[in-house]
Formats: sequence, C-alpha cells, structure tokens
Amino acid sequence: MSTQSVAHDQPHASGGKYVQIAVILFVLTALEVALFEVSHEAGPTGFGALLASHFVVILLALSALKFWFVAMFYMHLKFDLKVLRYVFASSLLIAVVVISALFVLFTYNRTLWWATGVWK
Amino acid sequence: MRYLHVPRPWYRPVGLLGALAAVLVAGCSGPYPQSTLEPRGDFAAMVDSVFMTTVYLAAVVFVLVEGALLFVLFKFRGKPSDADPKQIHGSTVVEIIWTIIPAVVLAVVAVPTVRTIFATAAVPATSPDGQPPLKVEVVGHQWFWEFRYPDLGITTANELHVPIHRTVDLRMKSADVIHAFWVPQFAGKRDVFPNRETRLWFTAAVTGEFPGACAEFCGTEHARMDFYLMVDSAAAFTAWVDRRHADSTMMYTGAPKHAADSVPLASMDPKVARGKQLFTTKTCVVCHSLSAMNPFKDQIGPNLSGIGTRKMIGAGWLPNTDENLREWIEHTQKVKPDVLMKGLPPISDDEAAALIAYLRTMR
Amino acid sequence: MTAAVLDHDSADAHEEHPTSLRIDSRKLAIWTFIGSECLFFAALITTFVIYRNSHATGPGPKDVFEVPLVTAGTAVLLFSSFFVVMALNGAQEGNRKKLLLWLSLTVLCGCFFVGMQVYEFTGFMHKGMGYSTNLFATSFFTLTGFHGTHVAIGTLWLGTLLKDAYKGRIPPNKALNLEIAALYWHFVDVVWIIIFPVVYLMSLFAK
Amino acid sequence: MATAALDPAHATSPKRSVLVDWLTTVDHKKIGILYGASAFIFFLIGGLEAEVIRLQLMKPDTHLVSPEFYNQLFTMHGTTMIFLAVMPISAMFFNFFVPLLIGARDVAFPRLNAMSFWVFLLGGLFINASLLMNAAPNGGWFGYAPLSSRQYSPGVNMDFWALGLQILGIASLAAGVNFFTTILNMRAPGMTLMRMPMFVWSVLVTQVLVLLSFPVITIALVMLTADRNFHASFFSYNVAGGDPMLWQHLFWVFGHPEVYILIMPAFGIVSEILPVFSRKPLFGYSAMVFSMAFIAFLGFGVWSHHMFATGMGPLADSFFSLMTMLIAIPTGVKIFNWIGTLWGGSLQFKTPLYFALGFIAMFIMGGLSGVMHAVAPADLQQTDSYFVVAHFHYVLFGGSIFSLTAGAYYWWPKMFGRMLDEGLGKVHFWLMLIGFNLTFFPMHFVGLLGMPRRIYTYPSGLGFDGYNMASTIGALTLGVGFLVFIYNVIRTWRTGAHAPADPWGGATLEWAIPSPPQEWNFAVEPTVTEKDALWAMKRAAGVKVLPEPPLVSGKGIHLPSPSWWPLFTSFGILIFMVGIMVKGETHGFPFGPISVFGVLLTAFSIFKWSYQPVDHPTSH
Repeated sequence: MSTQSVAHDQPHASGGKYVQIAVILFVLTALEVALFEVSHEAGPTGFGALLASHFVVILLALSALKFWFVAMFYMHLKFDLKVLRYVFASSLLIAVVVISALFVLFTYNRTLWWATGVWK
Repeated sequence: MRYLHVPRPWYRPVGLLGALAAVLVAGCSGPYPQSTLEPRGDFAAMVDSVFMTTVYLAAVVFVLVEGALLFVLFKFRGKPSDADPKQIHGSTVVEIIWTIIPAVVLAVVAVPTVRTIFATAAVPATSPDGQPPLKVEVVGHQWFWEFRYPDLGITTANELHVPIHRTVDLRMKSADVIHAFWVPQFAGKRDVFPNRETRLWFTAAVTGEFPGACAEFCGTEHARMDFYLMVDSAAAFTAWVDRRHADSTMMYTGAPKHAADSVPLASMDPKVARGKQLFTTKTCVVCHSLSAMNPFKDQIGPNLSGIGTRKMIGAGWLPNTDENLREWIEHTQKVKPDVLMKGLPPISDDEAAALIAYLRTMR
Repeated sequence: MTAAVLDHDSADAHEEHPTSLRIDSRKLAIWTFIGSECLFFAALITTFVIYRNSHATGPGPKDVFEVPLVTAGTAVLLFSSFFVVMALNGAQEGNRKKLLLWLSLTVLCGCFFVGMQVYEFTGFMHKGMGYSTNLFATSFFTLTGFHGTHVAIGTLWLGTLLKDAYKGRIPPNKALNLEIAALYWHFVDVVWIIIFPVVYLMSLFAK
Repeated sequence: MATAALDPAHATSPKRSVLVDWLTTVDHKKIGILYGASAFIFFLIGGLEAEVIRLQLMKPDTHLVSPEFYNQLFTMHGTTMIFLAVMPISAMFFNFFVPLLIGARDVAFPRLNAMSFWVFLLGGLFINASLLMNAAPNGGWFGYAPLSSRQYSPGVNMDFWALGLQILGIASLAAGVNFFTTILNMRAPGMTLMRMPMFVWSVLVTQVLVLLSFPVITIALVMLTADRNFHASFFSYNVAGGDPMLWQHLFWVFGHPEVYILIMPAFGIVSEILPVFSRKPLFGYSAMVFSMAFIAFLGFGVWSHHMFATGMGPLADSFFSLMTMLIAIPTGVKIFNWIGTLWGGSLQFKTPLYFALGFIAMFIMGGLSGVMHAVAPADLQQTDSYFVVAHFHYVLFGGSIFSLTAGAYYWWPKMFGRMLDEGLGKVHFWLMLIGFNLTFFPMHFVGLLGMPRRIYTYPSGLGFDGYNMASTIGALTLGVGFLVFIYNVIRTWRTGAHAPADPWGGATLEWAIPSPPQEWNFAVEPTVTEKDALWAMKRAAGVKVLPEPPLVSGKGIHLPSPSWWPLFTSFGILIFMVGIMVKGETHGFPFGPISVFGVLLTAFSIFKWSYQPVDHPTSH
C-alpha cells in the first residue's frame, strides 16, 4: 500500500503535546472522582452541597471535555481532513439526539401525565 | 435493437381503470358494521372529520399530480430518430414554488391534526348526559377481553355494555402480551400493555351492537380476539347492571333471585342439575366464574356471567348457538387452536348437552 | 470485527493516483465504522440508564461498585491512549525502539484493563450479582461486557501489530496500519470516558 | 503498488474451476450477480408465501393453513421481502454499478465486500432453514416483546429470527462501511460529489442510514437474545420490571430509517432512467440531492409515528405528526422534479421507462396515504389495519419493486450482454401494474372498513369478502407477471439479442465500456468534467453513440486477488449464532462449544485474511 503517494499526512501534534494532553486527561479524571467524593459526603449546605446539586451536569461536562481532548488530539481530528470530523460529529450528533429523545419519550411514556386533566 | 409496438394512447390507462372498476364492483357488499368511516360516537367523529380533510386534499393532489404525469406521457412522446430536446437542468423559481405548495397544503392538514390530538387526549370531565364518565377497566388476554366496572362492582367478558350518551372512560392493561382495543365506529385503537395503563374514551351516540377487535398481533389466535360493544339505552343498561348484581348476589347469599338456583339441586330439571355438577367436576370452575360480582381477580378464563344470552362465544366470533357451544366444549382445540382451555377431562355429547342446559339458565 | 478486517485490506485497484479525498480508504473506513459504533454504545448506555434503578431483587450499584478499582482501570485506559499515540509517533518517525516500547505498554494496558474487568465481574458474582440477578445487573454486564469485548479485540489487534513491529514490518510508510488500530483504540477509550461517570459515579450518586 | 510489470495470466484468472472462482471471487460485478441471484430466489420464496396468504384470505373462514402456520407465513413474508429481497436486490445494483458509475476498478475493500455477501447469504439461508423445521419465526417482522419472549414463544421460531437478523446486520454494516468509503474515496478524477450520478447519491445516503440505524437494532436483538437464551429480562415485564416499550422504541429507531433504506435506491434508479429515456438531464439535480439528504435526516426523527396507538400523550403525538408531515415536502419535491425531467423531453417508451413511470404513479399514491398516517388521530384508526398494508405496499412494491424492476430491465444488457425482450417486458409491466393495483388498492377500503392486519381469517358479514377476493385475484396476476419475467430471462439467456455497449443512449460512465464489462471495468480510467459524464463525452465527440469500445487484454492491469477467507469468516459467524440457538447456556457460561468454535473460526479467518496479500503475490 503506497501511503506515501496518498497525501494524507497532515501535520500531527508533537510528542510534547501528547504528554500535555495526558496530564490534562489525568487531572480531569481526578477531578471527576474528587467531585464524586465531595458530593457524596456533602452535608446539606456549603460548597459540597452546591457541587452535589449540580453533580450530573458537572460530571457530564468534565467527561465531554475529556472526550473532546481525546478526539481532537489523540485521534487527530484537529489536524486531519475535515470530512473525518463531519463523519464522526454527525454520527455522534444523531446518536446523542435520537437516544436522548428516546430516553425522554420512554420515561414520559411510563406516566399518564396527559390523561389526568392537565390539557383540558 | 428491436423496438416493439407503441401501445395506442387510449389503451394505456385501461389497466388502471379496470382495476378501479373491479374494486367498485367488489365494493358492493355492505353493510360494514366495523367501518371507521361511519362514526357512531364523538371520538370517532372527530377523527373522521380530520381524516376526511386529508382525503379531500389528497384527492385534489392526486388528480393534479397524476394528471400532470399522464399529460406528460401523451404530450412528450418521442421517436428514436427525433433530435434531442432542449436540455433543461432545472429552474430555481419553479422548484421554490413546488416546495412551498406542499408546505402550505401540509399546514392546512397540520392545524386540525394537532387540535384533534389535544381534543382526544384527555377524558372529558362530564358526559353529555350530565353524569360523570363511566369507568371501565379493560384487560386484554390471549385471546379474549375482560371488562370490569369498578364503580358498579361487576366483571364481564367479550361483551362491553355501555349506556348511550354516557362517556366511557377506559383504563386498559393486558394480562400477557400487547393487544390493542379497537371498536372502529367509536374510537381509534389503543394498545394495552402488561406493565402500564393506557387510556381511551368515547361516547356512544346510538344504541346497537357493534363489533370490535384486537388490532395488535398477539399470537396464534390474534384473528379470533373480537368482542362486541353493546350500546344500551339508559334503562336497558340499568336493567343489565341489576341483572348482573342480582345473579351474583344470589350466588353468594343464596337469595332466591335466579330461576336455576332458587330451587335445590334435587328439584331442579335433572339435566340442568347435572350440568351444574359437571361445571365443577369437569374443572370448568377452575378458570371460569359465573358471577359478575367479586370474581377472583386475574381469572384465567373469561367471566361467564350471563353466558346463556350472550350474542357470541369464543371471543366475539361464533354465534352463541347450542351447536357451537357443544363444539366448543367438546373440541376447544379444534375450534380455536392454542387457547388455554386444554387438558380437560373428556366430555361426551350427553355431558355437553347438560352443561349447555345449565349455562343457558345464566341469563 | 469489521475494524480488524480493514487492517491490511485496502485494495483500491488504482493506487496509481491519489484517492478522491486524498486519504487512505482504510482511514476513512475506520472513521465510518467508529461513527456507526457511536450508535451501538448510545443504545447500550441508554438501556443501562433506564434500568439503573431496577434492582429490587439482588444487589444494586451501591452494593457492588468499587470506585478505586474502576478509577484504576480508567486511568490505565487513558494512559494507554497516550501510549499508543506515542507509539504511532515512533512509527511515523521510523523510530523502531520508541514504537516497540510504547506499543508494548499499550498492549499491557489493554491486558490490565481486561484483567481488571474479569476481576471486577468475579467480585460481583461473589456478591451475588449474576448476569440475570436483576435488570441493573443485566444491563450493566451487557454494556460493560460489550465494551470489554471491544477492548479485548483491540488488544489482540495491537498485539498482532506489536509482532509486526518487532519483525520490522511497520516502516514509516506503513504507519497507517498502526494509525487505524490506534483510532479504534482511542474510540474504545472515549466510550469508557462516558461509561465511567455515567455508569459508575452517577449510579452511586443517585438518591 | 503501481506495478506495471504484472503476471499477465493473473488478469485473466486462470486455473480455477468455475465453482472455486465464484466462491472466492472479490470482483464487485460477480458479487453483484451473486447478490441478485440469491435475492431473487428469496424474493420468489417471499412471493410464494404472499400467494398462500392471499389464498387463505380469499374467502371468509377459510382453513387452507393453520393459524400457527399463517403467522409463520406473514412473519417470513415481511422479513424475507425486507431483508432478503429488496435490500439485497438493491445491493446487487450497488455492487455492480457503483464502481462503474464512479469510474472505479472495484469497491474500496473487495474482500470485505465478498464477506458481506456470504454473511448475507448464510444469514438468509439460516432464517429460511426454519421453514424446513416447521419452526419459522411467527412473531411478526417487528418481533414485539413480550410476544417474542421465551414465555410466549417457547419454540426456536423467534431464535431463528433474532439470530438471523443479527447475521444479516453484520452483512449490512460491513457493506455500509465499504460503500460509504468507496463512494467518497474512489471516484474517478473530476467526479466531484455534485457531479455524481443520482443513483450513487442514493447509495451514499442509504449507507449513512444503514450505518446509523443498524447498530440500534443489533443492540435490541442482542438484548432480545439475552432475554430468550440467557435469562435476562430487558423486555419481559414480569420477571424484574423490564419494559416491552423499550423494544418498540429501539426497533422503530431502526425501523423507520430502514424504510428509507428500502426506498432510497429506488429513487436513485428512477433518477437514472428518466433522463436517459426522456433524453434530457435530471431536473433540479441539487434539489434532488438535498431533498434525499433531508428525508434521510428527518427519517431519524419520526420513529414514534409507528407508535401512536401506544398512547404517548398529545405533545409527543403532535411532534411526531408534524415531523412526519415535514417529510412529505422533500418527497413532493422529488416527485415534481421527476415530472419536470419528463416535461419537454422526447420520451422513448422502452420497458425501463414503463416501470419507472409506474414507480412514480404508484409512489404518489403511497405518499398520499403516508400523509394520512401522519395525522395521528386518523392513524389510530388506520394503524394495524389493512389500510397500512395498502400504504406500505404502495411504497415498497409500487415504489421499490417497480423501480428495481425498472433497474433490472435498464441494466440487464450491461450486466449480461444481452437485451431482455421488449415485448415480454411490456406484458410483464401491464400484468404487474394491473395485478398490483388489484391486490393493494382494495386494501385501503377493507382497512378503513375495519379489517385488522395479521389475522389468519375473518368472518363474513363485515363487508370484507369482495375486497379480499379482488386482492387475491390481483396477487395471482402479479405472480403471473413475474413468471413472464422469469420466462423473459430464460429466453434472453438462450436467444436474446447481443447488447451493444450503449443500447439506450446512456448518460453515465457504465455505458462507455463493453457489455458485459471486462474484469477491470475501465481499461483506461475515465476523467469526468461535468454531470452526465458520458453525455458530455458524446457531445465533445459530436456523436449520438460512441463507437463500440474494443475488448482489451487487460495486461498490466492490477486487480485484487481472490480469497477464501471472507467465506470462512462468514461461516464462523454463522456457526457462532447457531451455537447460541442450539445451546443457550452451559453451566452459567452463556456460550456453548459450537459458539466457541464459531468465534475461533472467525478470528482465525480474519487473521489469515489480514496477512494475505491484497494483490497477486507476483506483483510485489
């Protein structure tokens, strides 16, 4: 396979960049666990409680960030052909939207919220 | 390359017309007691109205578009030797126009659609007759329908009695797989699930007997899971309810309100007496109750209260004749393969006749 | 499996000229496959979230999950992503030593992660949580088992590449062989990036 | 490698028996023919099932078949027609013509392509083997839980279905990756995306739908298999609180895009045929592309319109109603553009055009009844009635099958080098048009009159009798139509006229090469300068028909070499699935020895495959 002839070799990140990303990922994971521990042990008030009340959102944001770093740098989406970004992003978009919609619909479907007179 | 004859212009649409004609001829075979096109209640009428809107619009679109297609076929016939026609790649103006037109047509459909969706969603608070809606619990079984009236305390099967002009508030579930409750002249379908309640409602505007069916495939005998909706006048409905109460009270208290049971076994018509005994000894009683009041919940077989005078047996399917009842009792698995009524002790013609005589006293 | 097949199998019959998008078909294919895999895992994760609290019979998340163990597994998987990207760097530079070092570390990480999962699952069994004990267990095992299978396949794939690298069969002009395996490996990693908080942390946190 | 010095013998595939040649082939054209032949046989089986169904329903209270067998028949009819007939017949055209239309020598991954076919064939045979055991799937093609659970379907019937569809899913996904890559990456120089033939666009959109929807059904089937074989309870409410509704959601998230997977290739084929036979380019090319993409995109947002009867509440009902109506707009644009293509043309009434026009006429009707379903309250009356049966047959038969048949007449000369008989073709068309309408048009009425679907019989007295009789007569007419087609094929095989390279005055690249094409497709790679590449070449040369292209020796042309491993891989997958069915569980370990053997065979084959050189060894 003559990959040389295929001009796909966009500039990739350097080894140093990869180390940086590794550190970031590690820190983010540590943050996730710390967030979990703090929220878990949190009392009814204070900073811990604040974290606890936004636990899911913060956790998902941290994960999304990690996801983004891996996809962009380790998977080279930042440097590679745009079409690859489109392929991945659109699949991800469909997956997230469709499946979230399914989840919401499924959950509401278990109730009879509309039949109890709300819409009359 | 061989180029075969070009059909004469007149004969081109003949095929389609022929098909239509055949359909029209075949169509002359009414009446249509299960038709969605003849609504007999408010729910179905609302649905029918929005449906007919779409049908009329669709008819216009159909004539225009198929007409355009036919016009093109006749107008632009070419010969192999013809010069190439003008090469047109498209027209933005035309394309925008025919994007907007369907959008407008659909908007015309969308408005009544959404309105009807909301109008049919919740059960109205009061009936046209001024009373609160009549609550009915519907339970789908493989393969029959169980109907409970929680406020009246009675249970029945395969024949849903409702009074005219009273909104019926159906709360539905299934005992096994998914079924769908459908009385086309009164309401659309609603699935019934084993693990959640679904709702449906309608108000009957005329009295009479109307067939309904299971509309969700539910196994071997899905085709034979029918039922009848009996719309009674207010008085007839009250009488029917009283009858169910009376029969059942008698069964629990021994009060002499029923022809067959008011007399002791010994003085009963011996055939009926034997039938009564057989109902127990042939294990019928394990799955069936003859009492409309307080039967065991989740009984396996349909409730048989008033079976003597029901219109149909076998889940709204076989006319309730002695002959059909005998066939059913003796050869259930032949009449309706796979129903749960199997492994019974064998029943002779004689015994069946006695059972039937007894069942006929259940009025 | 499709992914493994793509390795070494781009037979564009006309390599005489560049492909339309000027990238190797295998790279486009693995990305397409990854896009498709998003839907696999989305369906599995949703199912888990829906059934997370269905553990009336048998143990629930709080009875079985051990955050330290899983955190270790997560860290290992994250590191392996870093390792494989370094290995790829080595392959592209033609630095065989670098390639071999980082690639073997990656494979080790893969083995460790699979081992972690086997250990974890065994522990769950001992705590009375079998595959069909309750819906929480079933959907947990289905999701993580599916992911674990991906890790195992990836480890095998990288293992064969390690063998190739050892024999000197991954010169810079064939670094793509490693690159597509690495892409798959990173994807398996990002899936775990979602699974770790959503499945473990959130289930433990709920209520 | 761009090797000029080749083993010349290689290019002509010597020393292989015919059987071995076909079993190991990686040539997209041969794989296409294999797809077509096997799919057509499955189509005939599915058609036969339909005829028995129609005979059973001809009159009320008929006892031709038992209820149990009837349920197997309609389940197999649906499953076969969708997964084993329409999809793979489309796949025949993808395989044979996508590389030709984009000017490529083969698909991106020829061996993966071979594997797709073998997996499909073995999966199809696996599902149909159930018929021989009198244990065919009987829970409907939609396999609703809990009816499909072990409790209510104790036999192996639904195992065949669940496992068979998983096998077929692997084939579809592999093909999806392959064709997506091929179309994006293997186009001839100058063929930009917006110069691609419309059929290629339709394939690209179809593959996107496959790639994004098949994973969901695969997961759902895995969970169903777990429910049935490994004591799980994803969809069985009574064990641990599982919810049958989840199955419906997952199934239709796949199921609706699947509908477009079946119809998109039909759009593409018709969009190729109409310009050629009206001698005028496709009207509104970019609108056609965007409407197709828009339909596909919206296709992921409408799945719950299959579930209006489940009672989702007015907000969800309204949302899915409106989304579904939205789809009618791009669909309308497509129909108008097709008519626009014909408008002002010089229509050459050959058989392919007949079927293409039949497609438009019938698809309009299917589309209109589709809008009626989008009206959620009306759908409560129509769903699960024969009205729906009428609707989707107008789309899938009136749409897909008419278009695929048009494609068969259109491309037959290119595939086999002989012309199908025009006269017989037109007889076929009229029988099919009349038979089709006679079968399915009455179903609209009988559905509105209250006849539910999937019933093995019905009582008289409900007014169903006449319509059903008409449908049965129509179905038999349809059957005769296809017998005429088969006769036409046999006659053409033996005495048909030899086809020139460009019998129709084609617009696209496949007509530039000999009929049938040589193994390497294009001896000289074409360069594309605009849409309708061949028309452009003819215009440039100032001729109506290019001179007949000479046959070349193929010396020096570099082709992928045949391989056994795709076939062995497919067998491994099949054995794995059979193992699950035969032995669900061994001492808590979910897979029996047969499954383990299947996995090992698959793994071994893939390993060998990976290290088998892509090209002929001597070329390195």
